[in-house]
Amino acid sequence: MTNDKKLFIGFVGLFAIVNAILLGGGYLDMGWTSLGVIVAAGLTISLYSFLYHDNPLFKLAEHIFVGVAAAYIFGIYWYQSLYGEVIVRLFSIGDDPGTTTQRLLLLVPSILGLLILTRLSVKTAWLSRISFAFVVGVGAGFTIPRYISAFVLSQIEPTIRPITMDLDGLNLVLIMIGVISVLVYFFFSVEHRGFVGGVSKVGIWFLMISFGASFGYTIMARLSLLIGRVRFLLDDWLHVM
Amino acid sequence: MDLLNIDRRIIFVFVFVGVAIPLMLDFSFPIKPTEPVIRVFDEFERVAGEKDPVVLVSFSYGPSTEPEMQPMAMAILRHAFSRDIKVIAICLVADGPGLAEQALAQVGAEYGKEYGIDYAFLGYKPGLWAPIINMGQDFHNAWPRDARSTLISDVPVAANIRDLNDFDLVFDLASGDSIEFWWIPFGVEKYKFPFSAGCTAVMAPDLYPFLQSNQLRGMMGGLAGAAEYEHLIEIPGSATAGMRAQSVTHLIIVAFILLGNAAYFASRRKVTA
Amino acid sequence: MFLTRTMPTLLAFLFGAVAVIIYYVPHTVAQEIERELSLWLRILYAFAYFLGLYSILNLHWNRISRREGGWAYSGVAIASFLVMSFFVVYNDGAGPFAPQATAGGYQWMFTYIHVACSSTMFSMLAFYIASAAYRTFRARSSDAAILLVAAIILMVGRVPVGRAISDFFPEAAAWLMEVPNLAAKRGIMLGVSLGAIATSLRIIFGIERSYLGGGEE
Amino acid sequence: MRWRASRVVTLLGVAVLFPVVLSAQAPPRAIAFDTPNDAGGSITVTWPRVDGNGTTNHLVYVATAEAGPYNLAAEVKGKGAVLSDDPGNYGRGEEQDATHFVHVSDFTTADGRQPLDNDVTYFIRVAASKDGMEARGAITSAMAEANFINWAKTNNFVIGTALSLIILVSISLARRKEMFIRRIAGLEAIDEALGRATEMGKAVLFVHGLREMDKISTIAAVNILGQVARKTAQYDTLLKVASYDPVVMSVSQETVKEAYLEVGRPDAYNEDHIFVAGTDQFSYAAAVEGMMVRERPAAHIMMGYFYAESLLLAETGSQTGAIQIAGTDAFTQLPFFVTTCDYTLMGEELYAASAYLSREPRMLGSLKGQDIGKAFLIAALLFGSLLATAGMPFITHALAAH
Repeated sequence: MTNDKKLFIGFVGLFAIVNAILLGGGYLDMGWTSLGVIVAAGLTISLYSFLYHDNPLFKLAEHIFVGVAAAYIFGIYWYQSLYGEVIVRLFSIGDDPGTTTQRLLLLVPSILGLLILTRLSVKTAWLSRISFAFVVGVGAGFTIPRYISAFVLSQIEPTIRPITMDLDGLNLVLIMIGVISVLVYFFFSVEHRGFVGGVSKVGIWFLMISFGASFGYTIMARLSLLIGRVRFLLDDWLHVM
Repeated sequence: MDLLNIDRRIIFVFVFVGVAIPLMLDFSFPIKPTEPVIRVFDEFERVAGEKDPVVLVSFSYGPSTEPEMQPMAMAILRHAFSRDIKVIAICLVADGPGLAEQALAQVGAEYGKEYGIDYAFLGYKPGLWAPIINMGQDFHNAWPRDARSTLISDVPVAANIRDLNDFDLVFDLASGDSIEFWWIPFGVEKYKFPFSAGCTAVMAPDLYPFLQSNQLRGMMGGLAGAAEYEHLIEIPGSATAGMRAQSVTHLIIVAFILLGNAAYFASRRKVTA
Repeated sequence: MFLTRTMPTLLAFLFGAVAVIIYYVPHTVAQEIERELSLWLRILYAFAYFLGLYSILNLHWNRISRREGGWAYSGVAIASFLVMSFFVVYNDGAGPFAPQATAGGYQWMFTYIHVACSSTMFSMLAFYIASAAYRTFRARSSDAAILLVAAIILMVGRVPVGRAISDFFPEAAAWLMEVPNLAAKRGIMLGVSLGAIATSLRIIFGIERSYLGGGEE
Repeated sequence: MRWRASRVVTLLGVAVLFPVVLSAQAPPRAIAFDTPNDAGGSITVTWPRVDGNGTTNHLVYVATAEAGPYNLAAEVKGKGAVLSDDPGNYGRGEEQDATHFVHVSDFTTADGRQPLDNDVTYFIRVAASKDGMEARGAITSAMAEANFINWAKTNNFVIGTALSLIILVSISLARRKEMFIRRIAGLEAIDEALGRATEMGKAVLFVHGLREMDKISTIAAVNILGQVARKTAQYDTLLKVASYDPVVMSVSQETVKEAYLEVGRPDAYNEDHIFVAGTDQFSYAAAVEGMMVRERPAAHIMMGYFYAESLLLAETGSQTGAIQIAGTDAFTQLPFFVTTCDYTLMGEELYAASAYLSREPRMLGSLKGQDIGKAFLIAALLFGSLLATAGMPFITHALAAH
């Protein structure tokens, strides 16, 4: 018997015993909710087993997850968009308040949407380019003025304030130095040598601090999620908290 | 033992124990709110002073970040309902509605608020930022019905909302792109409504430029931010409790980093000596 | 060539230009167009999902039909897709042509399988990040040292225990966030936005066609 | 010097306050006009500034006929906003500082709130109210209109046009002569990685993040994929592409196919090697993780915009011993790539990399144009802050987003 098999059988056995105790001790009842908690706990532990190394439990959980997720998204797109926004309106189902113009206009995205599906056949695949052109073109068009406003103008303006002779003024000068040196670091037209090299070195320091900040904050975030998951195992499943 | 290359599974065990043990014990650290969180609190207090205050709360997170985000949602809803602010909630991510409904129902019941009159939930809309443009133009067109399929004009709290500017505050609870790439460029930038947000700790560092430019009026970042908010409204919840495990594991990781560096410098000295 | 290359490029120009122009036009007509375009985008993404679905099922089906190693797991993936799909269509008894049910098998599988798995995958990062921090956070150079020190100050300063140790940590953490971090993020944002604007321009003017696949011409 | 300045301020204050105290209960002289830069349905009403402690409220009444009835449309408590609070629409200046305003878009009748219609004349009166006493001003009238141009966005339009010109001109210049781009560390590593995969007879795994096709990072990633595919086709190395977005997958299939055609190996192209691995973030991450540990590719190339899955992939990948090269403009995720990958392209280096590898003028020129744009921004920052400090904030004002 391989190690994998031992692990698999051992885990399933232990898991069954723990759940039997929980059910027998009255911590979990025989309803759907309790069954759900047991399934969720089993999947959680199976996925965590990957931390030890790849094994059949992880593979099983991974593939269940992939399959369920694909159908889950299907449910979302169907009810929220295809049925909820297209079919209901096109066929005036229920008390839908749509007008004829709105109905006719809906034909456009419906046709473009069907064109996307022409990708599935080699002969007709080129038709899907029309839809891609729409998605990419509109996305690009929406982007330009909004990025100028939200990420360029709105970010430049608060940087160029009068510099005062106090702590705020000093911070403002530091922010200015940081913004400029980072911009210089991402200059591609000149080699990083001499003065430019010096400024871009300062840029790297600022970048490193912000990476450190992101790293520190991300550690915080991920631990919070682990706290949530451990709470589920200890409280909802094992009832030891 | 080679400290430079200890098996990573040893670290895994320490992290797990560092989380699990403090959760089962009871001790606490004092909490002091930081400025971005106080600014969120002040925004809600400002709204409470308006006439017929209504806030739009956008749930842009799903269950995978529930441990970080749900405590924030509970805290701001408690604050809003305790100050008689009406709440209209929406979802911009597909797997958010369950959490939103759960939070609204629970906090609504705590304060005896009535669905439809004091708060409403309109459901989920796909399209990332596209619904924001839609809401900025015509709120009823974006949400013809609430999540219970009632026509929007029959939901009293939402009946008089024409567009985003009719809200005294828009508050986004975000676990991904929604603050920086949806609400700010496609909403705030054009329609200029007051905007605040809560987000996972991962995103918080990226949002400081928006705080300074006031595109974002206040920000609650991560479980620590939620704990600070719970402190401000004086209702400790799961975030405050989570701070124990959080503090301990942070110290464990810092200890490991210092250990790693000590081993690194020791090994280097050996080589040079 | 016209139908496969030029026409899509022209369409991208047309739609892109319209999307830019209506930004500067407050008139109701422009706003209606903007709203309609954003609705269309939303619907198109829903259709595109089926391409992805086909690809994923095809991947697993091929593994099964070729009896590749671990093909049985691919069978599990397809089976769980089919079970969940059944509940999507069944819709707690209401059928697919009704508003989505808020209870039933779909919700159950969502809560206890999808949510459980996503949260678990996400929380595994806590372990990974700890081990990555241990292995790689070494003060090998001045740059690495800066990153290391900033991360430690943040980690200690941002949780309540930091204040319990010394007021220095939370205050230094706040300053790091509000000044150097803000400056770096702003610099990055300006550069990246210029890049995004330039790319969008190239798309609209038909210079960038890689979204159609293949080389330049 | 100091005492003199403060005395001037006091004198000014008295001069401003004196007439106001007298006129606190005088009816305000209101002016009404169509609210500029909007879709209609709104009228702007203005009246001279009221100073003091803000105990005077202003009530705005609207009627559809001059004779009335006049319905309450807006109530402005205390001081209210002045025109210079909205410089995008009304500009800045002394006059704007001295004028209050309110946007009226509906009024209350017995039947509830009534919105203003476009192209209908409304009659407006403003009343000052204090301690329950109301003093109504003269009647004025205005019409709401839907405007065709949003003048508040002029600076946005000018900057957008200027940037477009700079970039388009740079691209056309680049078509004529070769342009210099500094070396980007880490790019040679791609060759090295592909070479090693070939030697070991193992696959190369390409991953392009989660963003959609119209995003710059995805476009850069697909361009890099094209270059990588050319090499793998030449070396006869297996290339697998794990996508997330179905549109990106389709485009990648075309790109790789084209690359194989170009080097004369269309037979080696297999569409099934470019696939969607999962339909949501974490099922995708789990599937790709599984592939990394089971199929053991010799190289992982991760280019594009990544979210939390970055570390799941990179840490798992680093445990398999593969050469890992990453590039992303998702700065939050960069620290994780930097610490777990052999080479990392940071931020805009990702965009530059695709230009550097392909040497295509459209990309080189665009990069050049972006650099010029950056130079302008730096100049604006430096001069703007010098001038603002010297008391001349016109650059700051010109760059304000409205």
